[in-house]
Amino acid sequence: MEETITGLQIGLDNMWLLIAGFLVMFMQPGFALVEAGFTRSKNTSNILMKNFMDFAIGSILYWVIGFTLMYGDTVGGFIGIPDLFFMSDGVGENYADYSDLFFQTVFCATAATIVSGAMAERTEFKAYLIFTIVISVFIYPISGHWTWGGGWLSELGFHDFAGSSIVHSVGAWVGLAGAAMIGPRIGKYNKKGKPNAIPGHNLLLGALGVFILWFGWFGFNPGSQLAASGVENAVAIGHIAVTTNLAAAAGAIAAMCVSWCRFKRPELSLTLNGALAGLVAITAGANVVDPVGAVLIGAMAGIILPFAVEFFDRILKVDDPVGAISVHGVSGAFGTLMVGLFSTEKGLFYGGGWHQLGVQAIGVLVFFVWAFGTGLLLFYILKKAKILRVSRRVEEEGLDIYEHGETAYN
Amino acid sequence: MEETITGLQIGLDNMWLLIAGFLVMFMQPGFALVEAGFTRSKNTSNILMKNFMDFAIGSILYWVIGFTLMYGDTVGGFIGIPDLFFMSDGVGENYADYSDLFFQTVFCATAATIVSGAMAERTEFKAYLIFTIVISVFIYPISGHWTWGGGWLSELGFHDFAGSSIVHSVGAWVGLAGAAMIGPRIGKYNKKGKPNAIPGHNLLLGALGVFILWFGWFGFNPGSQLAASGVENAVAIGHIAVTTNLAAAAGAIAAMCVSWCRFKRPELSLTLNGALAGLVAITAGANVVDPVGAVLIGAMAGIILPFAVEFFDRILKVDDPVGAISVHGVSGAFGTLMVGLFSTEKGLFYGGGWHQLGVQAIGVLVFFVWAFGTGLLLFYILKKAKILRVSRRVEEEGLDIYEHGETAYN
Amino acid sequence: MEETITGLQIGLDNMWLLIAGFLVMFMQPGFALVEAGFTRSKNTSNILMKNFMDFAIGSILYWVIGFTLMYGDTVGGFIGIPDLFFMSDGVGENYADYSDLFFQTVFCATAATIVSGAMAERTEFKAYLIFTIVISVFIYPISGHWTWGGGWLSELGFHDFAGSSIVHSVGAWVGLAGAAMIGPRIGKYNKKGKPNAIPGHNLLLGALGVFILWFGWFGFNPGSQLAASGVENAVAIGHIAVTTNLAAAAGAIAAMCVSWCRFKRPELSLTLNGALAGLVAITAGANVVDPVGAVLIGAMAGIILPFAVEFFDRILKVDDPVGAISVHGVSGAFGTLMVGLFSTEKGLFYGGGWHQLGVQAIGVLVFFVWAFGTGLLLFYILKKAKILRVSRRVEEEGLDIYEHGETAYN
Amino acid sequence: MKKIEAIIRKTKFDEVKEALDSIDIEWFSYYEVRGVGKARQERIYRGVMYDTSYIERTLISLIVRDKNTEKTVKAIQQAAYTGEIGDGRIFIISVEDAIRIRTNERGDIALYNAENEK
Amino acid sequence: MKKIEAIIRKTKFDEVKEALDSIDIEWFSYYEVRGVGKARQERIYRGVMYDTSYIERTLISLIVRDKNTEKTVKAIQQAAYTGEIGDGRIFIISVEDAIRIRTNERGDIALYNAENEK
Amino acid sequence: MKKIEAIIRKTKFDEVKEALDSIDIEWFSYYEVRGVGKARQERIYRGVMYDTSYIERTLISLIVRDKNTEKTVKAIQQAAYTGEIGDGRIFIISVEDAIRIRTNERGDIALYNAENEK
Ligand SMILES: Nc1ncnc2c1ncn2[C@@H]1O[C@H](COP(=O)(O)OP(=O)(O)O)[C@@H](O)[C@H]1O
Ligand SMILES: Nc1ncnc2c1ncn2[C@@H]1O[C@H](COP(=O)(O)OP(=O)(O)O)[C@@H](O)[C@H]1O
Ligand SMILES: Nc1ncnc2c1ncn2[C@@H]1O[C@H](COP(=O)(O)OP(=O)(O)O)[C@@H](O)[C@H]1O
Repeated sequence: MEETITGLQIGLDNMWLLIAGFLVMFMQPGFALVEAGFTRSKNTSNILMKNFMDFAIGSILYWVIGFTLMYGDTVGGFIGIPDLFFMSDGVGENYADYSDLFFQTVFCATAATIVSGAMAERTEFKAYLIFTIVISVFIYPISGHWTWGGGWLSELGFHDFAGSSIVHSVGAWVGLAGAAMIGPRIGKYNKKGKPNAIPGHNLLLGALGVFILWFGWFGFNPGSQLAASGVENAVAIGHIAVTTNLAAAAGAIAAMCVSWCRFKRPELSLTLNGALAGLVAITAGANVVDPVGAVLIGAMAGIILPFAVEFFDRILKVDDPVGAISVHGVSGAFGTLMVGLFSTEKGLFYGGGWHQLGVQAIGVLVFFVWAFGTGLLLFYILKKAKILRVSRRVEEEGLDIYEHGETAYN
Repeated sequence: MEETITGLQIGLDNMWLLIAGFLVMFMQPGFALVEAGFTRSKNTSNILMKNFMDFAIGSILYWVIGFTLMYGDTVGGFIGIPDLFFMSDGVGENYADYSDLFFQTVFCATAATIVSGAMAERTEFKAYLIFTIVISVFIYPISGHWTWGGGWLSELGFHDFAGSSIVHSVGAWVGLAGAAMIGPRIGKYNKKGKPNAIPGHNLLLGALGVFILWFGWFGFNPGSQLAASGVENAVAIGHIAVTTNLAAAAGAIAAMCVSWCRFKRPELSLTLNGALAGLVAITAGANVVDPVGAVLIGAMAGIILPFAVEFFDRILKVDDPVGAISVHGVSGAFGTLMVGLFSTEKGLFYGGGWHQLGVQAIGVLVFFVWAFGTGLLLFYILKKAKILRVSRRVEEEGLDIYEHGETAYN
Repeated sequence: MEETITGLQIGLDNMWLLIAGFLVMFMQPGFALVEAGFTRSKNTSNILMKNFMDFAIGSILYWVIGFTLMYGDTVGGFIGIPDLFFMSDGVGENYADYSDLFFQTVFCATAATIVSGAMAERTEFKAYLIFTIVISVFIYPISGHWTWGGGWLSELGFHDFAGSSIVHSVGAWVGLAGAAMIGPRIGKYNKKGKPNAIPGHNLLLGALGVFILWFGWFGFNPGSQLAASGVENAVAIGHIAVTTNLAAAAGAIAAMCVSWCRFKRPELSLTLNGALAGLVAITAGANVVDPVGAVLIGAMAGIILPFAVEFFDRILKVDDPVGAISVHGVSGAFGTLMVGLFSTEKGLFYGGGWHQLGVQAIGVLVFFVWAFGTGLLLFYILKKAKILRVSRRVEEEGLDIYEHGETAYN
Repeated sequence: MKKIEAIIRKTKFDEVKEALDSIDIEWFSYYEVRGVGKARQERIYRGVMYDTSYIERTLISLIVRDKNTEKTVKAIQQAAYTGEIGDGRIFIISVEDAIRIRTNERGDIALYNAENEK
Repeated sequence: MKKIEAIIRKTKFDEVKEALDSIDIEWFSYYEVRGVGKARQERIYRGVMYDTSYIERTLISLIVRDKNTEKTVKAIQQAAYTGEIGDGRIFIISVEDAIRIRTNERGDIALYNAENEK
Repeated sequence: MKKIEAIIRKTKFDEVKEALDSIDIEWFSYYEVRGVGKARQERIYRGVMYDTSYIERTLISLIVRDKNTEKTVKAIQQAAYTGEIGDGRIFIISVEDAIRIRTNERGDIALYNAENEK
């Protein structure tokens, strides 16, 4: 009977992990729709292809090596010992090893897909495949090992519950390196260096994508509890669902208010981005902040977002067609930091002192240096190899026709 | 061990509630797509913005006050004692308090979103925000308290399992008040008062929305069992899934047949509405009617629907662009009544006598008076304040450009 | 207490089955989007209508008779004893009878929906309704009985875990019969018999559909384990989720590579079909092949796919607008066969000898003969009755206007 | 025969159509064009404000017999008028010949039923 | 030079294109227009029946040298013909000059390769 | 008055617009057309390779006073030029009259502010 009960508990936790994984997998079409909707119709096939391939390639490679590199026995806290072609019909304390692999795979794919948004509409498809590979087998698993793999950052006490930094920022900082290296789209800046608006071709699909992401996030965050059985876990996942939802809502409302104040109109595209910013920001602390903290974190992320977008657009002149760098990078870093303030256990505002905030700051920095650094190197090589950017003509007439021979709309 | 078992049971029920809640949350893009698809492309950004905001604002406000107003300790069966900024890491018999909050929040957002459909394409965005607030903190929680909160209607024996009346009708009757008060869209009626067709701009998206709603309804109805553990609950949620699905199918088929008979062609837009009508109608009795009853209720809802649409369109001349009043209001009321006939426990057709039917009728009436009444008052004030309807020019050229400065398609 | 534990186990398995069923139900919009996206905009309403109706009619009829015909007590292993209007509040070892009905219903609807893809853009709506009925109450339940119903094929040791043959091939072979009988669309072949490309009108929606199908497949395959409690089931469903995902990924990558080699460009439409081919192929053996086997099966399915498409297009000159015959028929048969090679228990490559392969081949053949045979008969009758194909004018100007009086885009 | 090309506000289309109908001009073609000019609309996109350089307009193209030219122009001008900037323009171009595909009739007669009169 | 504007059924486009091809007219432009006229299509939407006031048509616009006008008109007329109401019309308008952007050639010569002949 | 119809590459539109702006031609209309011709694009769809028979182009339609015709043509020709096959063509058609709907002015004066000068 003891055994039956263990079987039930494992059955329950395992099922939770898988269903959460399915939801995270479903974020892929969400990303695809956001990206496609926020760009021009002449590049839609290309964007879909990229999103398809990053999930497909990521799934294969993360199984081949990424997973064990990230979660294998640690070598000094810096890297896991890889074990090729992971295969194990074993079961851990809460779930089957394969369920674990699946859940981690979909997280890896999320990181890879973020990059593509920042570099949309001008990157060669080949280059895209190459950097997807590098991210899936190298950049993401290694820094992932430092935290979730039990490496040195987790030793320090760094708290990033579901991956504000580990997943989102990493993707975004690589994207920042890429977008900076590849340069802006033709026509993005006029002769005086002022940015032009290049409106997305279908905001409805963009909005559908954001809704899908919001939905999938209930796998991303509550799923990261990795268990559902027992009162404690039950309370935890309910808590996380609430904080996640409130932060997203607050982010959307805050971004809308900002756009209303600054541009006299409540703007859809910023509001959509605001909801995502709230979601990314809460991801680090969803389990340790209370609802009030969640609303505040979400709202601040939503307020910061438009300024971050402008900062990259106008000051740094990095052309990020879908705002991925601001949404995932800035918000991710911000959310990670906020754990140091709002964590009900160790946060500054709850009497936890400065320690946690310091650790969070270190983490944020480490991820920036790692992801932006390796990203720069990677894209520098691709640029030198002349396979980073499509030719002027291809960019002007659309990547769909030249790179794929197929337009999305006929 | 006793404890472990309780932990498992709570884990299971809690997980069920959360997953069901996720599915209900996912109905939001369903509603957004139906509304956007059934209206004109010049107002798409506006509709998306509205749907986004009602979910975001509803999520925040229901947490701030709505939840406890609805489920707090009752004051004479009429209202709960509110407790601001709900926060509790407690756990009930079946699920965590936060899971409960989450599940109830997404129901509230459903009610709010229905209103916007009936008033689409001519309402000022500001007015929309205001009535979303009023519905989320006042209209829905209070009448919700009368039933689900343990108030006087539930004392009477009123049965509305998952909210045919409590959620859907309430939303629709407020929408009816709004649509009547704001008047028809320009061009909806010709000089002789005959209605013109104003076809939706993208029925494909409308159909996708209906499919998503159908999917989400498996969270709405089976989830309302609020538990999944134990043989009894297992049978119940299986039962509810079947009745829900059959009613939707019957509604779609019936509406198609009606359109085929009357217009010589099986019509997509009516069929889509028919499926929704079946879903709304079964919601009240999903757990107490058998499959035959479900098919009959769904089919009748599907048959009534086209006539209801015509009634509002031609006789009352209330312009409801997406048919929300017929789908949610008429079908919701109809389904609530049908519990009195088809309930296998207490229904007239199953030997239960007239009592239940009477109680259901009272309930239907009460919800109509409450929601339509408060709705009228609300919209009367907004109208007097001159912030209900956009100017002629804005309506003609599209709300997207003037209200949001952003068109959905570029 | 014994009882409580059984209640928990049933609660868990029952919940798993239902959630998996919801995911499979959600494949319906996936199919609808793929079909609509891969065809021309003038037939979009028609395609949506067909997909709606096959799910609605299938749901009703499978409940009325199909379910018991398939799973009722067997008559010599060939057919179940039907029991009209299935109604049972009973519970089996793992789940409620109604949950079972629901889960099986959504599988039946999948088979029916596949047919419509192969015959899109030229079939009369009436004919479509008729063959949906025949498939739901006759073709699918009977051959289903032979295997899942415990009939003669299952006695033989035929292994088709989640329905590569039972569901997908059956639908596709009926579709093949239909597409052959109805003939190609006007303009598909030029005077010299060379096929013309008739590009789909919205590949973005097609891609969204494929993503949704991929997501839904996590209900289709892991759900077919029919249980989630206990270590064994936990490992199994984790395993199945991984093999399913890897095969899909491999299929997409392989199809992309083929198109890159042959046409010098990585093509979106083939890649999308490749992912589906991988999914269909792994469905038969998802629980008995290991990840390496899954990648190989998926990759081969992805490689075969473009050639299968060409074979039907150029050699047989069967016009299959969405590639349903290749994706579901060829891949389904292929995947069924591969169980004989890659099954870690009985497969040839794993030392299991030739036996299983032989049995699989028999199964593949049986399903082809049954589905293609009954399909031919069915469509022959419809053709003679002159209700199979729309008139030239209707086909040229679009089925939406003439058959439904409603265009999808306005 | 004259070709009348009227570039009007999209929102005025129904009124113009009715006006044409009332003078028995029942045949015409129209399509959407984008008008570049001084009338602009302010837009925002992800925090960048910009002016659309174009405004969507409807172009009505209509071939009439010479004697109907003036009344047609007048009807359009009156129906499309709002008085605000952006009402549009009407251009008149001479047409040499017209052929009705169904009957192969040429010249004015090809427009007859198009103007619904003898 | 003449401009030939042919408003035809959408479904006849491929045939017209082939017909033009066979008389060596390989260059032309076309776009979708909506034709208002007597031919209507009955539609329903959520239970309201209505007639579309327009039918979607294809407008072919084609500039040819004077001497090719007649044969072009004939080719279009024959290929677009069905005999049922709604076959459309062809209009001929005089063109003063043509410039080929790539070569800056003017006049008939700018149409030469457009008609694929010396 | 002349009507100038320029069929140009879609990607050259912004440059042409600027060129027109710089010679004070601030009013024009444009729309998308499909150009059939020798320039083709290779496409694939589900394993079938085919050539698009058309290429999407932008048609600029612009009515100017006679004296501005030449400079307008020149501006467009230079801005739309790439030297590769497919640069497009410009056609000039005579216009009889123009009416400004808002003011009911006719003739050259209806184009005045369109060319932003006295
Ligand atoms: N010379 C022209 N050539 C082509 N189109 C023109 C011309 N002048 C005006 N238009 C069209 O008419 C529309 C503008 O009319 P407009 O000049 O704004 O009216 P108003 O006379 O009231 O100022 C423009 O958007 C453009 O589409
Ligand atoms: N005078 C006209 N001006 C502009 N377009 C016209 C005119 N007459 C006909 N058309 C176009 O041609 C199409 C109709 O041709 P139609 O008159 O129906 O053919 P038929 O001669 O067979 O009756 C209309 O839809 C409209 O687009
Ligand atoms: N005679 C014509 N009538 C109408 N459109 C034409 C004509 N000739 C060319 N075009 C348009 O111009 C475009 C092609 O210009 P093109 O001939 O390719 O340039 P180039 O002179 O460099 O070869 C075609 O796609 C078509 O849209």
